[in-house]
Amino acid sequence: MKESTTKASKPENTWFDKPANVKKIIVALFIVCAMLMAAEFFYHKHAYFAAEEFFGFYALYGFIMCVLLVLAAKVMRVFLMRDEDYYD
Amino acid sequence: MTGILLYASLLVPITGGLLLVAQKDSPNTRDVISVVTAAILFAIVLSFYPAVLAGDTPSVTLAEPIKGLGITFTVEPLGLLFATVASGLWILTTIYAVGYMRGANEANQTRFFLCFAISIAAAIGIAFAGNLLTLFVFYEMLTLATYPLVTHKGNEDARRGGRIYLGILMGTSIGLLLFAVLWTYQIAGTLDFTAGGILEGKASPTIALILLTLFAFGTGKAALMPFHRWLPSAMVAPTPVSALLHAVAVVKAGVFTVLKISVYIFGIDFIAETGAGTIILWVAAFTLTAASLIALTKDNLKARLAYSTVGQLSYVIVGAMLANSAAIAGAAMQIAMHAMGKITLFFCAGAIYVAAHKTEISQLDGLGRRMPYTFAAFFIGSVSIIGLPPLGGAWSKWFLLMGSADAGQWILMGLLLLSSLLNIAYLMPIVGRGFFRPLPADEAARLPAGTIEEAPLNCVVPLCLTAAGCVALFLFGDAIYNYLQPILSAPEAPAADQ
Amino acid sequence: MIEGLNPALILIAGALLVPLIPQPARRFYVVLLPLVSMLQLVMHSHGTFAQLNFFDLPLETFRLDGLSFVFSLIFHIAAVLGVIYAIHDDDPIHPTAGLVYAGAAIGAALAGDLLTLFVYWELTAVSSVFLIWARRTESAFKAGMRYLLIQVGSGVILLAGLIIHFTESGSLAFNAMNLETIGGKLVFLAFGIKCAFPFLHNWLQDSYPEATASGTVLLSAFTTKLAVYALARGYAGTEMLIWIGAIMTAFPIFYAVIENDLRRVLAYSLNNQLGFMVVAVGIGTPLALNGAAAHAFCHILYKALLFMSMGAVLLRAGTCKGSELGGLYKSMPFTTVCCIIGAASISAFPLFSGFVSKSMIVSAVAYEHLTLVWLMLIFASAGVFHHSGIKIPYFAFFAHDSGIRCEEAPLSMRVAMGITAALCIGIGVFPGLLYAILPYPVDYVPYTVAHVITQLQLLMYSALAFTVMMLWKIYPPELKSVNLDTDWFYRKGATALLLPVSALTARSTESLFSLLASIKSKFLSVFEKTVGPGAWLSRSVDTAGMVTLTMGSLLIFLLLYLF
Amino acid sequence: MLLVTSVPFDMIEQLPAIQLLLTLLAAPICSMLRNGDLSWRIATAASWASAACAFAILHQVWGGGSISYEMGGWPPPWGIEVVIDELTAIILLLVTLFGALVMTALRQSLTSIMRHQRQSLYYTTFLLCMASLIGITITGDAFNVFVFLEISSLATYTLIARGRDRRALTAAFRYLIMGTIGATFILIAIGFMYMLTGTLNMADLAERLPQHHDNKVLHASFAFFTIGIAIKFAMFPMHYWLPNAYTYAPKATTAFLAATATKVSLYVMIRFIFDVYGVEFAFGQMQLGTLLVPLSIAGILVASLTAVFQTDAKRLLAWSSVAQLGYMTLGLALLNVNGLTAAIAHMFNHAMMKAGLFLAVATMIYRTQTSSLASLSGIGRTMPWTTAAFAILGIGLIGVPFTAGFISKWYLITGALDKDWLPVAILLIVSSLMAIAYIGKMLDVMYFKPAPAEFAEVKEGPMSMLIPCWAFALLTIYFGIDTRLTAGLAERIASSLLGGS
Repeated sequence: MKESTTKASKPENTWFDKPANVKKIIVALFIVCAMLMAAEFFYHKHAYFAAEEFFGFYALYGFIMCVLLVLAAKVMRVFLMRDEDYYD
Repeated sequence: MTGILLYASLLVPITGGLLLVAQKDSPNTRDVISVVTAAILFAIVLSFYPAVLAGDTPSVTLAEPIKGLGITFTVEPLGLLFATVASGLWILTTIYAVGYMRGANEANQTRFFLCFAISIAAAIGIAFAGNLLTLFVFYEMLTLATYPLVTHKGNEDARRGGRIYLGILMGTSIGLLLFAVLWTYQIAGTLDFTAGGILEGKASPTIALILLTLFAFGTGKAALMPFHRWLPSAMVAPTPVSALLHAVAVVKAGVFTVLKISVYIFGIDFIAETGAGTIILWVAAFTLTAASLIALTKDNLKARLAYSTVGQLSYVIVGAMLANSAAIAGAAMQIAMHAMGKITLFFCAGAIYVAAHKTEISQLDGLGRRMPYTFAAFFIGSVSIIGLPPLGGAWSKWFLLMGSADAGQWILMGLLLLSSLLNIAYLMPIVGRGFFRPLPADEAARLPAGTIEEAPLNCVVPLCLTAAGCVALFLFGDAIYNYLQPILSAPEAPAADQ
Repeated sequence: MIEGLNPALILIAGALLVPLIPQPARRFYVVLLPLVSMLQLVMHSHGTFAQLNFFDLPLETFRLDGLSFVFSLIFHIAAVLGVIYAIHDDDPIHPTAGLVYAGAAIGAALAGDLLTLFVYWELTAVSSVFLIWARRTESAFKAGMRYLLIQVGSGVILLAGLIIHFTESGSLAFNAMNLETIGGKLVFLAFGIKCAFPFLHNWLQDSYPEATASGTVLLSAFTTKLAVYALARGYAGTEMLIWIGAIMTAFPIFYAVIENDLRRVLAYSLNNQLGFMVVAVGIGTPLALNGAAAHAFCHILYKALLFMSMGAVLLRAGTCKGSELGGLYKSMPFTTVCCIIGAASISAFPLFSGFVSKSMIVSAVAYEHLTLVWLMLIFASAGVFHHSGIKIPYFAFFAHDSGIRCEEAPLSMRVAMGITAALCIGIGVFPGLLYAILPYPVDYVPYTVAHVITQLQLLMYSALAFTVMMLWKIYPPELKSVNLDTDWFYRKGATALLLPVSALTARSTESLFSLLASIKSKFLSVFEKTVGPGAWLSRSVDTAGMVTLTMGSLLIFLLLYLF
Repeated sequence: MLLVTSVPFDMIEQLPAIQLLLTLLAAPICSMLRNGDLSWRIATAASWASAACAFAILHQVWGGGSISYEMGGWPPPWGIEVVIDELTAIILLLVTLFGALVMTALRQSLTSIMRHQRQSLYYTTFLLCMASLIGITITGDAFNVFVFLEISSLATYTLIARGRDRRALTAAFRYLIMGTIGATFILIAIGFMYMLTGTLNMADLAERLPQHHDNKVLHASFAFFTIGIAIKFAMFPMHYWLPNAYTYAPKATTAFLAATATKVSLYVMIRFIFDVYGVEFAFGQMQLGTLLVPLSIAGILVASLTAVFQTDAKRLLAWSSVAQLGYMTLGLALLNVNGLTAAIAHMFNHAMMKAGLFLAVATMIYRTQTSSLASLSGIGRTMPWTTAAFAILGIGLIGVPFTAGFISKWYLITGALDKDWLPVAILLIVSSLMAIAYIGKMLDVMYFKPAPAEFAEVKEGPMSMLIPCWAFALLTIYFGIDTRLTAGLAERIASSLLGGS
């Protein structure tokens, strides 16, 4: 590969490398999510579908479907995954 | 004047051939004579265009060996097209051959160029034949004149190849073609190429079917399976021979013969009405598929190209057998388009042999970067053969598909399209390998990267020109189509030709 | 500006000169060329030009209208960005093939008839394969062959379709078509292959990740969007497309989740994004078609940006496998930022380009009250964020530090990424600029409170899902693997079929020939026994024998004649 | 035919006699000279002069005229009448022209095997043979036919027996026996006719025979004649004398025999059938066709196939001759214009090609001393000109266009198709393929097999042999293009023969 590519001898300590900082991000995400759920009370949805009117529909749908997506994908791996050199 | 020119078109190559034999001790003069002869011939052929475009068909009769049947030469659009292709490419091939033969240190160069000249004369004779007898005469002459070229190397391989070559071509032509010619003569009382055909109303559908089948198989040069084996066998010849004769003159003479017989002996309408082409249509369809499949299995470059030619020839036959104006246009165009494309490929194969001494496809890795012009030309030729725009080959395929759609032959259409894909499968890897695989380590070590090692200029320039020709044929496809109009519309207005 | 001159021709003719121009002049030339032709396009008046009568067929080789303008404009922009991105590379193959490819795509978009369309259609296939082969690896070579076969296959189906369409209708004009006729169906199928319809899609995931870093950037821009354009032109409002599109949005994301090669993940998400456009084309209302065009426009940019960032990673780190990457933000901060901008755009975050185009499509679906389709699109939107928005940047640049330390991307790449990122944000912030060039008048407002909040809810909660699953270690890890997809059928199935069939054909014709030869020698040996040297028919007969024979003959004659 | 214009008119009538006398007189002169070289000069001059006469005669009768001349001035039926029409003229040309060409080549060929004195005798015999063939051709008297036939046969035996190979003697002996039987049969046939009609003049016979058509004696006469003449022209299966005779005849002699003897016999057959017995009788009443067609076809196929397997060049060509004679009899039996044209044209064309081929082989033998194919290996490189001439002639024999062979084959197959005999036409095509096989086999050996060591240094043949070889080769091509003299004339003859019946 490129000669400039090297392996780091020891991990550098950048901001992201500190677990505490990562935790901060996660906490921030939780807060943002909570705020978005709260926002549900403050605007008028121009609904075209019955489902939309359900409280926090987009949030819940997004969350649930993503979990289902990942779970389904994990099941697919059982059937579809092959070695990297399968076609060679 | 046209009469004199017609004779000249036959005599010029032969005279040139004899002159160069006289000059055999000074190779430079000899080779100049070859090129000049070719140029003169091309000029003569071109000089017929004004008359033919004006709707004229100049004609002369040399002799009448059989009562009522002359050795007659007539210039008509189809023949002129073939003559133009053959004579035009002869110039380039001659230039190329000079470079190749010297580059490859071939023996007997004088004999080579002499036979070459006679072959071209024979091809011109076929192109301008005014009746079936004349055509047959020059057809045989072409077989015989090319035989020494096929066996040029003189070794056991060449002999075996030559034996198959002569055996199949002579066997089919005398065994089937001659018989069909005689039978036609007996039925129709004439063998003149006549607009709208001579058999209509004289032959029953069954006899028409048998006759056309005999004609098509009898024309061994058209390489319909199972009479295709001579073509790969003929690849033992030096590459310029393969280039001009087995990509242009000989094989095109074969399909041209079938096409001309379909148009002028049977008549397009007659074939369409009687279904006389049914058997051959499917034989040709089989051939073009099977030949492509076989080509896939060949590692020898020339062998692969030979099988490719077998397949491509069948396109012309398919067009002739479909017998509607679009299909005939496609068939006629395919003669020109394939000639230009395939000669490019053979030139490239020869250039590769001269410059790098490689004959097998598996040895071509990385060679494209060393011979960029050759491989670029090979790419262009391949795309044209496959039938993709923007190269000439696209138009012939277009018209053949139009023709099969007009005839409602959906399966055939599918096969033609499948064949295009197979063509890709056997041609494009050659380009891909050449450009994009690494050179073998020992070769890479020998020369620094980026070194260009092309064949001599005499080889490279012609192949670039023919590659450019493939592009030009795309742009001028319309002109060729308009030029062919008289034959395509002839059946509707036969009175005009009386 | 030259009236009637097709910008595609400028681009193609100019591109062919590229290999002949020495460096460093070539660097300027390759950027200038698409700019010049873009100028020609932008300055040109709308209408039909360069009409030819070829083969007695009226051809309209240059038709400029609202729809074709948007597509050819964005193709030009992509071409400029693509060549800038590759300037650091001295190999002339990229700019040459890339610009011919771009020119062909533009020519196809500007084609007013099916024959011209076919010509350019095939040219895109033939030129683009070089971008794959240019990787110069064994697997790229093979992938290129497969790609070429499928692309040309689409072309020949188009050819068959247009010929049948022509015989059925007598017209070659490329306007609205339908699925009633065989011709129409075949043309639809041809478009569908290039558009990577479900089950016809796998060439995309098969080939794009095999191309060079710069090659994939160009590849991602043209072929599929050309197909979207063709569908929008020919099959707008075809209901089947809504369902095809909906499936396209949904099912690639499952693969994207478990795919290891990040450029292949992007290829799946490309597929998913196409689904949105196809749905829009299927709806066929002005809003939907505007949405399709706008989404194609934005998509080309952000997808290019994502591929650019992954290309930079590939160039510098030498791999694009999620399982081998991580922590690259330390070495390639600029690339990381650009990648995140691209990810935000594709995920349709407000203020990024994807938002202003995708919401048009979703709204168009909503206006038609297609509940199921709508649910699928929403799901797909969440899913695309999941894999393109989060997975790509996360596994490449963050996640667990792989320890790879490399240089930042070369200047040319950074410039290209920078411009593209700026465009993504620019469109997101000033959607009016994009809306102004859409084929139909736009009175759509993307930034409503409801839009923004619902979109943020959707995205943030799927991010939440990702985070939760990562924390609980439910999320599937990146593994060295390939996943079976429809390419199995031609990579294993066809190979298993074609090679034996061709070998069999070769062998059987060969044995037919030797059968003939052996029949010949059989005959010869029979004849040799009867007429060969010394055999009974050819040996010398002695005098007595001859006389007997003669007398016998005479006797027979006499008997015959006298009695 | 410039020659003729300068000859006084009344001399033209005498030309046939002059022709005959030239050769007849030159013969004893040669025998007395005992100087091979000089004899050769005289013999060659005489034969060329008679060839010139043949040209003049042909010019005279061209277009349907005929010459009738009474020997010694007695009118027929008492005197011996000489009748010349177009058919006669072309056979005369065949005999004298090809004879003269072979004669030209003969000297070089003979010097290597014979002493001078022997040579002059040889030329004498040769001239006698030629003279008698001329006699057969021009006479209008049935008995004269027999007489000349005997003379020619005797001369031929002698020529064959001159062969160096001891087997030549056996061959000559067998030929002698068979020839004698044939001649005797013909004599018997003529005798029967004389019994019935009291005349030997062919014209008179033609006039008187029709009244005896139901007479068994005439039937017997026809049977004897058919078998007798069939032996003479070696019709299958009475051909067994021919391969040996041709193989062992010395050097260029074979060329002359192959060209002339059988053709003249065939000519006699045509004369008798059309001008004496009458077509109606021969083919109608006697069903000659039903015998001739199967035998011809069998002959063509069997002999062609046999030729394919031969390992000796001369024997191969001899077998090919048997096959080619089959073409002629088949053409005759087709009994239509095209068929008969083919028969007559092929007599001329085949004579030319086969003479040329044998001459070319003789030239090769002159250098190698053997005619086995194996020893001719690679001769294409050592004797390129001879081999090239051989190749052209061989291609002609196959019937490739632009050669004379193609023309005759064309007419023959057209004739078969005219009769709707499709299978016959197909068999003819098949036999052409066999011709490719045997000629191809020879060319393959000559051009491609490596030369045996002892012949590696062989020189090109002498000019005196090469020039006649090439004359035959060039004529083969010429008559493939300009066919007025062959097919054109033959077609007129055929129409008049058939029209006259």
